[in-house]
Parts: sequence; structure tokens; C-alpha cells
Amino acid sequence: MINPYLYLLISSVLFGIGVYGILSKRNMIRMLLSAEILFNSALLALVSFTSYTKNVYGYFLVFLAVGIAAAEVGVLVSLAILLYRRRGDIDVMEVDKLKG
Amino acid sequence: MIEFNFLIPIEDTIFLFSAALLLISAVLVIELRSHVYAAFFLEMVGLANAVLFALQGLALIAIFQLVVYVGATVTFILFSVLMFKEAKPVKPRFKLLDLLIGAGIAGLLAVGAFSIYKVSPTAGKPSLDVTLPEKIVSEYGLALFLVFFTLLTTLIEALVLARREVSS
Amino acid sequence: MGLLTNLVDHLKAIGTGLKYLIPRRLTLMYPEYVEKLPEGYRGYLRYDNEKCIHCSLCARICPANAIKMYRGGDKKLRPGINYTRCIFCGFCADICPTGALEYTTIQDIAYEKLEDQVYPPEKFAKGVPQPVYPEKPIFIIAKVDEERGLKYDRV
Amino acid sequence: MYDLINYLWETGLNLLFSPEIFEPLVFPGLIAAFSLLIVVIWLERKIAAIIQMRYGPYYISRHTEGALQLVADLLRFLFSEVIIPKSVDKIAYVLAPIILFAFTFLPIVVIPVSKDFAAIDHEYSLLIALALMTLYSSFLLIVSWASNNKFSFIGGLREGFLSLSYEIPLIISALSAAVLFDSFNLIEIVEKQAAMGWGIFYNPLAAIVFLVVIIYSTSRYPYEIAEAESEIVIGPFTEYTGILFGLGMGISYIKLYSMSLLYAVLFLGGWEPVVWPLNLHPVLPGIILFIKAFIIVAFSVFLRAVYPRYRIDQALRIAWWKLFTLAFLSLLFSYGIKIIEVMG
Repeated sequence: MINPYLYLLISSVLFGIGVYGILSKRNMIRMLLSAEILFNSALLALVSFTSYTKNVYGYFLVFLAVGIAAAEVGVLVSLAILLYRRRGDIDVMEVDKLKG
Repeated sequence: MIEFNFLIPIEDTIFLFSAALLLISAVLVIELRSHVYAAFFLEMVGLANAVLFALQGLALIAIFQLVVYVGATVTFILFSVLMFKEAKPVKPRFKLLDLLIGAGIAGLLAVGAFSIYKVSPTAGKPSLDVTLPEKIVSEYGLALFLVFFTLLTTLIEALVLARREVSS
Repeated sequence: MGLLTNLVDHLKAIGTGLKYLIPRRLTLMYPEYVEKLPEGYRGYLRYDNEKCIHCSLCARICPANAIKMYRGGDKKLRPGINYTRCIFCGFCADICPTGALEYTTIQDIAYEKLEDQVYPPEKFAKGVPQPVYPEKPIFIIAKVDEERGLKYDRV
Repeated sequence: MYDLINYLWETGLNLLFSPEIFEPLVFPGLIAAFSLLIVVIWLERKIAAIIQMRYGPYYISRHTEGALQLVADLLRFLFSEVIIPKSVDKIAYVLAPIILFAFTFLPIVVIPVSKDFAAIDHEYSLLIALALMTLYSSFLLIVSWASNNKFSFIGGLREGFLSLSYEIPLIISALSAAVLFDSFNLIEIVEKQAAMGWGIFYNPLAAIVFLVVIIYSTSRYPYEIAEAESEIVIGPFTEYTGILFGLGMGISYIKLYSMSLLYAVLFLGGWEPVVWPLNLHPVLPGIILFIKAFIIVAFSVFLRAVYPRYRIDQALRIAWWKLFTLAFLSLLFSYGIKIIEVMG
């Protein structure tokens, strides 16, 4: 049996990596990927809490989270595609110059 | 059937391996130059995460993660990333501050989790895995329907967004 | 109901495929079996040195410029053929006023080099090249059959 | 000394015949899959040749109508040089097909051979098999991207489009079988079928949808879009040579085989009926399962001679309009049957 705290530790480190990624990159796709890492770390924490407390509500929360994340990714990626089509570039620092 | 007596604790090995895979792939997602490789390693992150879920006894969640997240979502990201041209090389920025912020947040979370969490190993697998499908259908039918509905609407939304032609 | 008719169509297609699953092969296993070609087939050309009247009509009619006239030792024009260009249309044999050029039914000849396929008049007059088979082939004749379309009979 | 050898021999034999080793490595795993691969590719070429009134493979082993053709091909693949072009991404180019082959192979491990013989007997084994099957397309995308070739890239994008559309009908039609038999465990599903009758008679709609999805997702003929030979050479594997190309050619067949095994378990009654000589050892019922799967595989490769190829937009329309709705209908159908069972 693995110490449940280890899972939370991994989750925290993963969250740190995700935050670093989201702060340091300006490419939209890379930021999206970093956000997905954040999501994975949150999911891992949620799962380890659920597994620890054996509470059935945690399950539903995880199910909902995975489902919604899938939907959200669809929208974000298609936004990125739209941006790319308009500007030929996916640098977020340039987006504020977008007009029309 | 014969019993296997492994010299090495198999569960610990899997845990160490998948945790290492998780963290290394997460770093690679951020640091690799190629977008395609980054998306691929995001898939590895999802895969390792699913293994960790299964290790904690939540097999159904692990499968759901594998099907919906790794199988569909990350494949979709990879598929879309393939259609972009490779990123032009950007000149490196000063990133120590971001690194410090990330490390600080990670440390805070770890300490916070440690203080919330009374470290006492639990015994046995959670038994609620068996009742889950019935419970979902009987008590949470509306929530399930709402999730499907959200998925469907966002899918359509995404399709409409991506299909729209550039007017200018 | 479009779906149902669609399904029926697919089943029909699969049924047609199943019907053809009985072997009724049309392919000829070539080096073992060789088709005997009918009269009037336009194969390699036979050139008769004696009948030729050096009119060079064959070289003029040739649409692929395969036939060229060479001036031999006796200062007379004689045709030579380049089989890398020849399209086996048979115009030369048709236009030849004395029948010095004729079709043969020989068509399956392999060469080692491209240059071997060029026939100057002397080589051309020596006779038609003969095909070489690894073992003695079985000669067969193709026939049109009412049911199958094509049928092979042994000679 | 003799005792030691005897002991080693017995433990070795036990180890080999334990399901955890025997199933992935021998049957229905690696060795069975490879022999099936050799037979099926020969069969595909032969069937297409016969229907088109040709001979097909013939000259290698004339007495058996060229059955050893694929062995010769395999030997040639093994000994020919693997050329790695300069413009490819070397790590991904070499590793991705190997990983892809491994991942295509994984679902077979979950599929049980008989009641007491399964490498992994899990309560969600159907879902595990489906989840492992969905990993295929992303690795194929990596393969196609790594080659840095126009044709392989187009093939990979086509496979991406198709995979996004076939995964939903695949999962829903498999789930409708699970609803019908009230279990996610493949062994339990077969046991229920032994009691009730085959799944294909209870829910023919789901069986048809699953069959079409098998053909769709393994790029067999009307949907042979990702590796369309006459348009884009061989799709994602255009740049490959030697044994790597051999792997790439085998991958879709291995996927076809694993999906057919799943189909036989879900809809064709698995290893039932177990008659006399088969109940001597728990592995033997697997022969029936294998035969059923082989029939599905043979049918799928037979379609090459029947159909032309769909355009990609036609295939996508079929997947999203027809297969998707039919899969949902089959799910409702299964629920209807359950309700009738409960009422009656």
C-alpha cells in the first residue's frame, strides 16, 4: 500500500510545473497544454481524496470534471484554429492587436 | 493457476514508474520545442495519471480517463496541433521568476495537503466501485444527462467555430 | 426507409462477391501455357530482302518513325527497324507494294539490351527472332464462350 | 540433479501455461496473431484474385496455391535494409511504429480464452479493452507526422478524422451489449450468452454497427481511406522500409484480429459451445473463439474484392449520421429488451 500523501505530493509538483508553463509561455497552444497539466494535477488530487475517504460523491465529481474538460478542450482548440486562420500566428501577446 | 512471488513489490514499482513518467512528461510538455511532441507527452501525462488512478483502486475512473481524456481529447489536441505550422523560434525570456512562482505554489500545496491530510494508510480497496454504475443511473441520471448535453452542445459549438470561414 | 434499401444493396453487393468466389480464372500462366495467336495478328515483322524494291514507302508511312532507310553496300535504300519505337500498327506491311514486309504472330521476345532491339537491314533480313521458353510450353487457343466470355482450348 | 531438472521443467511448464504468460505470448496473443497475420494476408490477396478471375500469389509453393508467399515476404522484410531518411524525426520515426504495434496488441491480453483462463479477469474488462483500443489513432498520428512526408501526413490526418468519428459508435454499440447482458466482465457476458443465446440474435442492430465499425476502424475496404494505395501510396507508412514497414503493414491486421475477438465474445457467444474434446483443458475452448474471430477477419478482408472506396466526406457522413444514430438506437433497443425481461 502506497502512502496516500505521495499522490498529493505528485499532484502538487505537477501543479507547480503547470503554473510555470502557463506563466512562461506565450504560445496559445503551449498555454493550453499547460492548462491541461493543471487539470490533470487537480484530477489526481481529487481522485486520491476520493480513494482515501471512499466517498461516492467524489466519483461523480471526477466524472463530471473529465467530461467537462473534454468539452472545454474542444472549444479552446477550435478557438486556436480560428485565431490561427485569422492571423497566421498563435502568439497570445499579439491577440490584443486583433481588430474586426 | 500458480501464485507469483515477486522479489520486488510490484505495486511500488508501478507507482514509481508512472509517477516518474508523469512528472518527466509534464516537464517535457512545457520545455520541448515541437508542439507535436508536447501534445504527445500530454498524452503520456494522461496515461500515467490513469495508471495512478487505477493504483488507488478506482478502475472505472481510470478507464473513463483513458477513453474520454486520452483517447478522444488529447488525440483531438494532437490532431489540431498537427495542422499548425511549427512555431517560429522565440528568443528565450527571463523565466526564473515564473519558475519560482511555480515552485512556491507547488510547495504551498504540498504543505497544505500535508496539514489537511492525516497520514494514515487506509486498508483495502474501496468497495463502492461495484455500486457505481447503478448509482449513476438511478440517482444521478439528471447530472449524467446534463454532462452529455454539455458535451454535445460544446462539440457543436466547437464545430461551428472551426467551420466558420474567415471573412476578410 | 432509405437505410433499409441501402442495407439490401450492400447485401446484394456482398452476394455478388460471394457468387464469384468459385475459381474461374481468366489469367494465362504464361511461360507454361502460351496462347497460339490467330492469323492476321500484328506481331514482329518479317522482311524479305529479295522482294524489296527500295521504294521507302514503309519509312514514310511509319507513324512512330521506327523504320529508317539505310544505304547499304550496293547503294540501294533498305529499311531497318527499331523495335523500341515500333507500335505494331502494321501500316508498313499494308503499304508495301510487293509484300516484302509481312506480319508474323510472334510477339513475346525479351532482350537484354536496348541496342539489341535495333535491326539494321542486314539483321532485319535474317528472319524473325524466335521466343525462348524455359521449358516446352503448352499451346492453347482463346475462344469466345457464351457464358464465361473467354475460354481456352488446347491446340 | 535429476530432481532439480524435473523441478525446473515443471515450474517452467507451469509458468508457460499460466494464463498471464500463455495468453499474451502464445494464444491468442503473439504467436497466434502472427500465424493469423500470415494466413490472412495471403487469404486477402487470394480472395481478391479469385473474384477478379486472377491467380494471385502462386509461384512460392505451387502445390498449396502460394500459401507460403507471406513467409517469403516476411523474410524479405527482415533482411532488407532499414533506410532512415534524412528529413525524418529520427526518434519518433523508429520508436512510434514499435509502440503503436505494442498498443494495438494490448487489448488481446484482456480478452479471455475460456471461463478459467484469462490473463486479466477484471470486472470492467470490456471497458479496458475498449479504452486500450482508443489509443491507436494518436500513435498513428505521431507515425505519420514523424515521416515528414506529404502522403503519410495526409494519411495520418485522414485517420485522425476517421478515429474521432468511429470511436463513439464503437463504444456505444459495445456498451449496448454490456447493457443487454448486464455486465462489463467479458467472462460473465459469455456465460450469460451460454444461458440466453447469442448476442447477435438479441440485438442485431448493435452487432451490425459493431461489424461496420470494425471494418471502418481497421481501414478495410469500403473505408480504406487512411492507407488508400492508389491515392496516397500507403498512408502513414509511406516512408518506411524493411522490418518497420512490415510492422506497419501488420498493424491494421492485428487491430482487426483483436476487434474480431472482442466481436466474437460480445455477439457470437465467445467460446461456447464447449463440447467434449474441448473441456479437457481450459485453453482448448479458445479454438472456437479463434475460429469465430477468423470468420470475421476473413469476411472483412473479403470485402476488398466487393467494394470501391468511399471518399472521406462520405465516410464521415456515414459515421456521424448513420452509425451514430444506429448505435444510439441499439442502446435503446437493449434497454427495451431489459425492460421486457423485467416485466415478463
